[in-house]
Amino acid sequence: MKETIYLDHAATTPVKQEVLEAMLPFFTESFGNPSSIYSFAQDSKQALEEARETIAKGIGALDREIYFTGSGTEADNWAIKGVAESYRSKGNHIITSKVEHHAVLHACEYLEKNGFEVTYLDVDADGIVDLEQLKSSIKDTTILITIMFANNEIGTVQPIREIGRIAKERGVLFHTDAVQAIGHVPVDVNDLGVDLLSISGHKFYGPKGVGVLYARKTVKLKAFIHGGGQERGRRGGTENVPGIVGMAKAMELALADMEEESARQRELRDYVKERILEKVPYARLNGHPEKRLPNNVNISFRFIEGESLLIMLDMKGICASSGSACTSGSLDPSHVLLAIGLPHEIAHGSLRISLGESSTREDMDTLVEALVPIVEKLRAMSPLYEDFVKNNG
Amino acid sequence: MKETIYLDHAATTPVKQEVLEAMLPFFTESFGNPSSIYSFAQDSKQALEEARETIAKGIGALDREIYFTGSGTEADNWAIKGVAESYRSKGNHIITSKVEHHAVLHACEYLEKNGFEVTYLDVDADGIVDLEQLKSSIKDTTILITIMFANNEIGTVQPIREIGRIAKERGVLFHTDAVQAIGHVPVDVNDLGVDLLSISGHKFYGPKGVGVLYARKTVKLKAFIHGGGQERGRRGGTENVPGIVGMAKAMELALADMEEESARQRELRDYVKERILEKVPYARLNGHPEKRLPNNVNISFRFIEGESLLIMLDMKGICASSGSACTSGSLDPSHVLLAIGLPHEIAHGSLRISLGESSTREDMDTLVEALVPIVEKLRAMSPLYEDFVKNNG
Amino acid sequence: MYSEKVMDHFTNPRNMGEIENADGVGTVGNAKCGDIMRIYLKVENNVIQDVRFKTFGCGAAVATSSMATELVKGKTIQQALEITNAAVAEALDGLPKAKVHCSLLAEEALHAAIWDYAQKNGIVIEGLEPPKEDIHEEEEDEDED
Ligand SMILES: Cc1ncc(COP(=O)(O)O)c(C=O)c1O
Ligand SMILES: Cc1ncc(COP(=O)(O)O)c(C=O)c1O
Ligand code: FES
Ligand code: FES
Repeated sequence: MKETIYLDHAATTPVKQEVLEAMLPFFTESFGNPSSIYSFAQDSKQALEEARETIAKGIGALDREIYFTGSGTEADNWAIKGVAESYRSKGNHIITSKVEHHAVLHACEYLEKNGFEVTYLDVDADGIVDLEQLKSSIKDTTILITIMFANNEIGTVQPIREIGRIAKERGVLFHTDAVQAIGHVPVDVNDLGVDLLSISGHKFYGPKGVGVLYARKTVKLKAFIHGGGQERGRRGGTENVPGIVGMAKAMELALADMEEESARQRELRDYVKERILEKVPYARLNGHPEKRLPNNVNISFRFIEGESLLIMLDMKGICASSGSACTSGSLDPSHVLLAIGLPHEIAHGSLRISLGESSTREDMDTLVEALVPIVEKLRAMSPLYEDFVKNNG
Repeated sequence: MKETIYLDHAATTPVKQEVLEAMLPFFTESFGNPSSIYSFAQDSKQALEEARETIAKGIGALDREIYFTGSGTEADNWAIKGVAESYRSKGNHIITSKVEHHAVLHACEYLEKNGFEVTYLDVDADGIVDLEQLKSSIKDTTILITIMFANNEIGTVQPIREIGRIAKERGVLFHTDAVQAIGHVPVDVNDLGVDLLSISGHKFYGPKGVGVLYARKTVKLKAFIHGGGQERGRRGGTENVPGIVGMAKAMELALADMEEESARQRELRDYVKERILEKVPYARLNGHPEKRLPNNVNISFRFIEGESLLIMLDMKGICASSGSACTSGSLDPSHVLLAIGLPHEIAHGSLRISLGESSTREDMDTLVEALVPIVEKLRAMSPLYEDFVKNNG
Repeated sequence: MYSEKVMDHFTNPRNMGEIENADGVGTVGNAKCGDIMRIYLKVENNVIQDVRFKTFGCGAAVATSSMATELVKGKTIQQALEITNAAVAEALDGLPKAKVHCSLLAEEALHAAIWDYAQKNGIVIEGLEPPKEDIHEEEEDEDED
């Protein structure tokens, strides 16, 4: 079989061998329920608390500000619906942006159906939220600003510190979905002025099905999943000890060499972007040219459609994405690309590649080599390209 | 080190070797996001759908009635809050019992704070819900009956089929928390007339942090965790593929030899119960003598306190529980034991042992041998026992 | 996710291209996904002598375009009109549920091309409706959310 070139690390990452090894004992040997009082369960309890420490340290938080969840999506839902419920008496207004992940957008839409008012901030052509609009949107009833750290589709990194400052000045809580940022850019909740933050294990070589909600100790956080007394009574359910241990190990490893690895990926990113834009006409980079994740390239190719492009790349053994994986079943063009002002049919023809630790310069060359004839072939099939050539030829 | 005798399978179980082996490829090799369209992700997508089939078949459901969750607790929360939201226009009344798991009780209490009315049915001295009270509690505004399949503390199995019949006759949805039942007693949703049912992987030798909500296709099920299009748009979040695969494998294995294994455990259970009641005076079995889980023994020892008992057993290498693990941090006496009518101080002195596939007759003998002097020692320390002896001696 | 036949027609589309001075040209857009398809016809004596397509769309859209053109080539206009999107999908060994709407694009583009042919030649074809702006399909039976 031909080799697979995996360029979809924003969708998910493999679990690292070291991470898996850290997890293994907790499946079959030290499998005790951390809530049990006998000494056999001490191993799992201790592993759980060490994982909490590791993660707290990784984002500059206190141990008791870390709550384990079953996914990044759950963390987003909890942060938003939890704050909405706890601060309802203070106000019913929430501010977010048009380029959030569906976990945030759909949680906000749910709240809109339940008596909340949500402002969806515009972004500029690079995908950055409008800070002036943010400031002028805040009112007496505003209880939460939720703006993602880095965009999963176009990689744009938001001015989190500035947003944190504005939120603080105006006495509004600030949540950020940092699912795509962890392991790629430094994240320190105090430095950034973030009150709540979401993490997902499988985006940085940890396991799927486990996440974190950070909530500053001053935040009144109501339970979202009610049950036993786990997570200081705020999130019921027997803790996923192996998953949590794996996520903590993965974060530790990711942070240990983040600086070099990010620099390496950034170079590859810029290299492949340049090569593509050079070789393929009518292509444009989406997202901010510098303020972007070190591993994200998102390019629109006019006149062609994303799925066809992905299938053809797949036949060459290249895994890439067009929009986010979790909506690849969807037919709508990406809400992110529409928000940065791309017309419908151009938004349709976008390619996201997201690099990882295994990515090499060779992979980049292979991608470009494969891409050029594929785009040509698809354009030759395209009625839009035909019209364009006729009208401009 | 002395050998550990693990008699707390109701709290959690180890992952079986075969289960772990089924999971392993999905961590490091076939790690693709099931929502991705390239062929590399086909393995995970297929594994996910096969797991869904296995689980559907295991409880007599359709594939599309199976929704994967991050825990049994999430499944309970979703079922109850989801139905509450979807059927709010029909009514605001929910019926449950006093012996439910906290996942159900606290979800109900949450709803009570949000305009719902909840009836908590009494149970008899064996822990069985009062069906006459159930019938007379149903009113026009009743939208849901949620009664657990088998109790996690005292092992009592409820008359699920009868409840299903009553619910159907009265046009009310019926949810059952089957977390403790799966793998021990046959569960067929159609045969039993169940509309929603919760499952948790780690109670039958599957992994922690993964569960199932079954919802009959006729149930209007709103999303509880909003996000991407996973689980047919009803539960956002990248699927925990290894966890789901493991849970399905574990269910397959558990069902394959359920009959023999349950018979074996039932015999051990009755053996150890007889031995304890024979050797220790002032002890009583809690829960129904026959209508109980094959692996559950729950005994109250008058004049002694549960935690002390557990610690002393622990020193002999025996893992057992007193009340449910997830509330072992709590100081309140078990709500279940109070509901079956035990006075406060007797409820405090209860021991739950829950057998598993590794349990042997030898283990039972070791337990009894350890238990007798421990109870004696604790009674010798107890002012309650002193009073009793003085008053009756 | 696609059948082998779909993949075959996607990677080696039959009849892809244009026809100079075509007798009929139809272009339609899919309201559901924004994709676009164009079909060219060469008609002689009421028989489709040649047919070509261009498609801006997903794998299923390309494959159904290819298959639809295969199916109508050499057929009379009336025979061609009887070919439904379901027939095209079936000839491709089926489509994923979420992709059924894509096959409508082929059916509608073909009808639009035949309409154009009829208009140009002053022919009235029984039962043939003018092309719609947008294509809608019946909503899937998926229960709402
Ligand atoms: C009856 C019952 N319901 C629900 C749960 C919750 O399951 P989990 O801890 O997997 O969320 C448990 C076990 O803790 C249980 O015994
Ligand atoms: C920005 C962002 N937020 C949230 C999520 C959801 O994470 P998960 O799928 O682990 O629930 C993702 C990834 O899918 C993401 O990219
Ligand atoms: S004296 Fe310690 S719990 Fe009661
Ligand atoms: S998704 Fe548009 S034609 Fe298939």
